[in-house]
Amino acid sequence: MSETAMSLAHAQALYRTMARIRAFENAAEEASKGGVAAFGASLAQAKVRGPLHLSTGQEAVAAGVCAQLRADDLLTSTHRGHGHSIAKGASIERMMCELFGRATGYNGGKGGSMHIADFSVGMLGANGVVAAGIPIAVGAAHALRVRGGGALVACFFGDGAINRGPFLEGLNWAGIHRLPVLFVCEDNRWSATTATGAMTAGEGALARAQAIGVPGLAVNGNDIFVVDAAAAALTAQIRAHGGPRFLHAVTYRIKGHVSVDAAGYRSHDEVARALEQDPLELAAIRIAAIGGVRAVLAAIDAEAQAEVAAAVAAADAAPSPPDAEAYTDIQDTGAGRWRD
Amino acid sequence: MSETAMSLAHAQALYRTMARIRAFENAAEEASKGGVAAFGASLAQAKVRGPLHLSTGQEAVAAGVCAQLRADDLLTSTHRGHGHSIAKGASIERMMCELFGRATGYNGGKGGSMHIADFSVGMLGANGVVAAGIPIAVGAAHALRVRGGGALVACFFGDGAINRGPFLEGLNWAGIHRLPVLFVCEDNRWSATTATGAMTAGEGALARAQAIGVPGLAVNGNDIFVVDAAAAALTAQIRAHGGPRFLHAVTYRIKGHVSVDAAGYRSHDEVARALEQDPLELAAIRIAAIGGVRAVLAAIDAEAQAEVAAAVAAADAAPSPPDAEAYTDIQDTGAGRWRD
Amino acid sequence: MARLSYAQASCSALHAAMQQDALVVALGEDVGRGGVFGQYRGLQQTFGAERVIDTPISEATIMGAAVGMALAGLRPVVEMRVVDFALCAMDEVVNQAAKARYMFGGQGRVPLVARMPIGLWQGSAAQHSQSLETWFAHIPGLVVVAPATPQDNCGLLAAAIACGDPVIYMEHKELWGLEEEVDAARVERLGVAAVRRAGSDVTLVTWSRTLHDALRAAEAAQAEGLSLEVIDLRTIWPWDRETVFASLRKTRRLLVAHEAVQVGGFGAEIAAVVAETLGVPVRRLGAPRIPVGYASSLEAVTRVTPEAILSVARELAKKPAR
Amino acid sequence: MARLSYAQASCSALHAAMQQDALVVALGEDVGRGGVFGQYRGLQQTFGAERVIDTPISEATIMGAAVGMALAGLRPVVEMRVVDFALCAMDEVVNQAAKARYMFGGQGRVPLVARMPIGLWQGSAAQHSQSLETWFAHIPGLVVVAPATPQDNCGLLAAAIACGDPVIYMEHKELWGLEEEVDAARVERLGVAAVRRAGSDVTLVTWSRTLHDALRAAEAAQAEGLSLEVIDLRTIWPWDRETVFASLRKTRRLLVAHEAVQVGGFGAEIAAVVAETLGVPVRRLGAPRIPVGYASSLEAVTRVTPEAILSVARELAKKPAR
Ligand SMILES: Cc1ncc(C[n+]2csc(CCOP(=O)(O)OP(=O)(O)O)c2C)c(N)n1
Ligand SMILES: Cc1ncc(C[n+]2csc(CCOP(=O)(O)OP(=O)(O)O)c2C)c(N)n1
Ligand SMILES: [Mg+2]
Ligand SMILES: [Mg+2]
Repeated sequence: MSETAMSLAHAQALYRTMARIRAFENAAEEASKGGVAAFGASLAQAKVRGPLHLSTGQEAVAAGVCAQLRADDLLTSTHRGHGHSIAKGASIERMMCELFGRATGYNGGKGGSMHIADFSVGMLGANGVVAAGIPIAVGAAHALRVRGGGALVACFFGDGAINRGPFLEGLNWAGIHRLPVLFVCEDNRWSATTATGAMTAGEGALARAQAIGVPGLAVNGNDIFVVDAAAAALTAQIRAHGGPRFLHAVTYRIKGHVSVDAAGYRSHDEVARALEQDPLELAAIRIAAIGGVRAVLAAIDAEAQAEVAAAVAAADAAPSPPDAEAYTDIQDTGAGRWRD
Repeated sequence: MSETAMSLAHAQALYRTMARIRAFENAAEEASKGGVAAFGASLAQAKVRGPLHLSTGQEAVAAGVCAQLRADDLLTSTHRGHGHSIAKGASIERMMCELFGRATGYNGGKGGSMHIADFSVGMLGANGVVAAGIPIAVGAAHALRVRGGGALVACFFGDGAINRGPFLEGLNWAGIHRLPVLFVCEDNRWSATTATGAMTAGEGALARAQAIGVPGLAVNGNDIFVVDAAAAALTAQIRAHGGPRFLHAVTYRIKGHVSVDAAGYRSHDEVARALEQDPLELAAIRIAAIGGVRAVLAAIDAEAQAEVAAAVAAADAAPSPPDAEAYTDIQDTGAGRWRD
Repeated sequence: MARLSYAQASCSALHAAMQQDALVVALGEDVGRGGVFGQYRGLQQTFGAERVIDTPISEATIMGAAVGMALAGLRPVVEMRVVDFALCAMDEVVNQAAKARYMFGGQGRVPLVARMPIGLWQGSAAQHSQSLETWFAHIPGLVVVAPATPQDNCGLLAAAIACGDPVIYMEHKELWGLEEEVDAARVERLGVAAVRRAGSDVTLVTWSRTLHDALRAAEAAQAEGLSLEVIDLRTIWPWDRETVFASLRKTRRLLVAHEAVQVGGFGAEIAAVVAETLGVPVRRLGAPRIPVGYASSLEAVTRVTPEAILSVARELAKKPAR
Repeated sequence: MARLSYAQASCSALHAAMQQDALVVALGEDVGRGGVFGQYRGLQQTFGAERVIDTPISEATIMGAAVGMALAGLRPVVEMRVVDFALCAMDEVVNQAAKARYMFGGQGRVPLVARMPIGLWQGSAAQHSQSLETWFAHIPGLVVVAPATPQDNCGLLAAAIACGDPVIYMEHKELWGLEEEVDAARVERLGVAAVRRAGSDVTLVTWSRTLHDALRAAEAAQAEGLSLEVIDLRTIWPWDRETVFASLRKTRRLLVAHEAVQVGGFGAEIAAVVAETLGVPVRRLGAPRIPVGYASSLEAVTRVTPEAILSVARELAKKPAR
C-alpha cells in the first residue's frame, strides 16, 4: 500500500495537520519545563504542570486516521492525546489554555493534558489510564448503533495497552456485536521506560486482533500516505457494516515518556535512526514526489507556528478558574455536601 | 491423536479417577438439594450450602491432565474444582467434609466448594472469580522457577474465562517469561446460562493463545485417551523448558450451572447428544477395545461409590467449626482488632 | 398494587423505564435469560437483544462500555452480579464513571446505574458475601443506593435510572425472595431516608437487609421498655442528615448498624458527623473485620443479629444523653 | 546514617531485604530502569532480571502473579505506580491476596507488599491523585502502611517485607524528593504510631504527607498559645489506639487530618472509635468530596493546608473538654 495515489491538496491538508500537531507539542514541551516531579525532575512550577506526554514523531497516525473521520464520528484517546484532538478538529487555543490550567480551556482547567477533550468534535477524551479508552470506545459505538446514523468510533491506544485486559475484552465485545470501531494501535515501541517488545509475547498487535475476530492492517505509521490509505480502506469496511477493524501503525516516540524524561534508557543509535524517519520529513519527500513544492510546506509550518504562538499568548493571558469552579460538574445528587 | 496406544493398567487408573469424581459429584449434588437461592430455588438449608458447581461430564479433562502431573507440580482451579482436586490427589473424605462445612474439611469449613484446596498435593485452590486463577498460576510458575526444581503449574479455567482480561495478561506473561505453565481451557460450551460461543469472537481459545505466543492443542475433552496423550505431549514440552503450552479441551457441562439450576435455557436435543458422549461411557468403550473387561470397571464404580458414601457419612458425623475458628488465619498484624 | 418479590419489583421498574425511554438499555452476563436472580425476567423478549444486552464475562468492559454508552447519550443499567465481581471493574467505576464529567469540565455526563448486589448469601463464603457501600460513598461523583424492601427496589431503581449521575445500586442477595404489595408507579427520591418505626430512646440508623433485623430488635426492645426509632437510610450517599438529626434531637443517642465490616464502614462516617456536630453518644455495630466463612457456624459470626443490635442499644441507652 | 531521599530510603530497605532473603523479589512496570520515581534504582543490576522483574502493563496480573508467587513461597514486593492504577487489580488485592489464607483454611499465606503510592502530585488531576487508604483498612486480611518520612520509608518498608501478611504500602508522591539522615539498619514495628510533637490542648492524628502540614500548623498554633500534640499514625491498619488514647487522656480533644476525601475517610473510623469510647469532642479535616482538578487553583481547593488544620484546631479547642 506504499505507492498510493493522493491529490496534492489532500496531501498538503494532511501535512498541515501534522505541522500543527508538531508546533503544538513543541510549544507545550517548552512550557512544561520545570514541571512534574519524576525521572529526577524537580517540583518547581511550570506553566504546564503535571505529566505531559508528547506525541512528537507520531503525527502521521493521528493525521492520517482522523482525515478519514466524519464530524459525527467519535474518538477515544490515551494519555498522549494532543495529536488526536487536533486532528479531530479541536481548537489549538482552547487546548493550550487547558494545558495552562485556564478557565478558558476545554475542560475549564479541570483536566489538563491527560484529560483533554472536545466533545463538540466528537473527541471523547484523553485518558490517564492505559487501555481505559478501549471499553469506552466500544460502548460509544454501541450507543451510535442504538441511536442510528452510521457513524463510527476511532479508538487510539499504545503498544503497551495491548497487554492489558481491556484490550482483549474490548476487541472481543466489538467483534461479537460487530460494532463500528476502528481500533488504532499507535506502536511507538516504548511503554514509559520499557521496550514494549520484550514485554509482548507472540506475533504482536494485529495477530492478537485477528485471533479475537477483528481483521485489519499493519502499516508504517510514519508514512502519512500509507496511514491515510489504510484508514480509508478500513473505515470504508466499517461503514459498510463490516464490523470492527484494526490498524497497527508502527511509529516512534521521538521524545521521552513525559516531557521531563531525558530517555537515557534507549540508545542514541535507535533515536538517530528514528529521526531519519521523521513523519513530517517523510511527508515532505512524498509530497515533492507528487509535485508539491517545499515553499508551500514551509508556509504551512510558519502558519502553524504562528497559530500556536498566538495560542500560548492567549493561554498565558487567560484567567485561572476561580476556586468555586472546583465544586461544579461533580454530581447533581448531593451537590454541596462536601464534607459531611 | 485419537488412536493412541495406552496400557490397560493406565487406562483403568484413569477410569478410576473419573469414576471417583463422578461419584463425588453425584453425592455432593444430592446433599445440596434445597441449597443456595438462585435460579428460583429457595433459601432453605441443605447439607451442602451455597453455590455448588458440578463437573459432571467433564471428568476426562481433570483425570487426563492430572495423570501427567508430578506430586510437586502445582494446580490452580476454578469455581468448578472438585474434579481437579480429586485428580491431583486430594482426599475425597476431607473434600466432602469441607463441602459440608465441617472442621475436618480441607479448609476447616472456611472455604466450601468454591474454595476447595489441598496445598499438600499442590492444589492451590478453587476460585470464586472467573479467570482469577490464571495470574495466580503464572506467579506460582514464576516461584517454581526462582526456587528451582523443574515442576510446572497446571492452570484450569472455563471457556467463559477466555473473555476476561486476565486470560490475555496471564498468557502474555507466561509467554514472555517462558514459564512452565500448562493452560487448560475446559470448554463445556456454557457460561452460566449463556452459550459461550455467542459471546466469543474469532477462532476461539487456542487461536487466541497462539496469537499471544502460547502454542498448544485442541482436543476432544471427553475422550480420556486423547486428553491423556495431549497432556503427555504438552507437559513434556514444558518440562523440556519449552515455555508455556495450551490445551483446549472440548467437553460438556451435563448438569446446570449450579446444582439447583435446572438449565431450562438449553435444548433437550443438545443435552441428549452430549449424554451420548459421556466420558465414562466413552472410556469404557475405549478400554474394551484394548482388552479391558466391563466387570473390572463396574468394580471400580462400586468402589468409588462406597468410598464416597463413607465420605458422606464421615462428613455428616464431623463437627462444625467452633465460632472461635472464625477469627483465625486472617492476619497476624492486628489480629484481635475485630471492631476497632 | 401487586404482590411482588424484591427481584420482581426491580424488574418492574426497569421495564417501565425502558418502555418510557428508548435510551435506557441494560447489559450484563445472563441478562437475556432473566439474570440468575430473575431480576431481568422477560425484558429481552420485550425489548430485544440490542437493548437488553448479553455480555461476555468481561466486567471491566461491561462497566467501561457503559461509560462509553452514557457519554454517547444512552442511559445504561449495568449488571455486575455481585459487588465482589465488580472489583474487576474498579478503574472503570472510580477513574472513569465517577470522574468523567469533572475531568472533562462538564462536556459529558455519565448517567448510568451500576447494580452491584451486596451482602451475605448463605454459604457463599468470602468472595461472594461482601458489603462495600462505603468504598463508593468515599468516591466523589458517585451516588450510592441500598434498597431494603420490594417497594424501594422498585421506586429507588426508577429514581436511579432517572438520575443524571452515576449511581451505585446495591441490592441485597438475601432479599431477592422477599415479597410485599408494591405500588409500581411510585418513584422514590434519592437521598431521602424513611423512618420505619418511631421511638424515643435511641435512634437506630441502618440500611439494606439489616433493616429487618433492626426492626426485630426494636420489637424486642419495646418489650423491655426501650424505645428505638428505626431509620432506613436507603441512600448511603448523599445520606439524609436532616432526618437523622431530627430524630437525634429527640433521642440524643445514635446507633448505626450495618452488615458491612464495622472498621472503616459507613457507620463510622455517620457516627463521626454526629459526634462532631451534636456531640451525643454514638455507637456502631457492623461485622467483625474477618472474611466471611463458608460453614454456617462461621458465617453466623459475621452476621449482625437482632440480639446483638439490642444489646448495643441497651448499653447505649444507659449512657447519659448529652 | 546517610542523607537519603524518601525514594532512596525505600530502595535501601528493599536492597537489604533482597540481600538477606533470596525469596524476596520485586516486580512491576519499569522497575528494571529504577522505577519512574527512582525507588528501584540499581536493583536489577544487582539482583538480576529474575528477581527484579519487569512486567507488561498488566496490573491485574502483576498483582495476581504476586499472589501466586507468595502462595508458592516467594515474598514479592509489587509495584503499582500509583493507587489509581491499582484499581485495575482490585479483585486480585481484595478477593485473592486478602482472603486466600482464610478461604483456604490457613493452608497458604500471602506475604506480599503492594506498593500503591497515594496523594496529590502537582498537576496530575483526577486519575493520579487519589488517597484510598481507607478502602484497604476496611478489608479483612490487609495491613495498611503510610510512611511520612525517609526514615520511615526505610524502616517501615523493611518491616512490611518481613511481615507475613499482605501489606498495602502507600508512599506519597509529593514526598519522593524529601531528604533526611536515615539509619538504614533500623526496622520499625508495624502498628506503632510516632508522637512527632508533644502538646497538651488538642491531639492531632495524621499520616503521610499531611504530617508535615500538621507540624506546620502546630508550630503556628504555639505562637498563639495553643498546644497541639501531633501523632503520625504510620500504620493505618492496625492503627495505634494506645498511643492515641494516651494522648487523649491528656488533651481530651481529637482532630484527625488527612489528605484523603473526608467523607468515608479513615478519619471517620478514628473519630467514631474515640467518640464511642472516650466521648471526647472530635473533629476531622479531609479533602472535600470532589475530584482533584488540574489547574493549581482547583488542586489547591483539595489540599488540607496548615491554615485549615489550625483553624479547625482552634474551633475544637474552644469546646469544653469532656
Ligand atoms: C493502567 C495503567 N498502568 C500504568 C500506567 C502508567 N503509564 C502511563 S503511560 C505508560 C506507558 C504506555 O505505553 P503505551 O501504551 O505504549 O503508550 P505510549 O506512552 O507509548 O504512547 C504507563 C506504563 C497507566 N497510566 N495506566
Ligand atoms: C469475574 C466473575 N464474573 C462472573 C462470575 C459469575 N460466574 C460464575 S461461573 C460463571 C460462568 C463461567 O463460565 P466458564 O468460565 O465457562 O466456566 P464453567 O462454569 O462453564 O465451568 C459466571 C459468569 C464470576 N464468578 N466471576
Ligand atoms: Mg508505546
Ligand atoms: Mg463453560
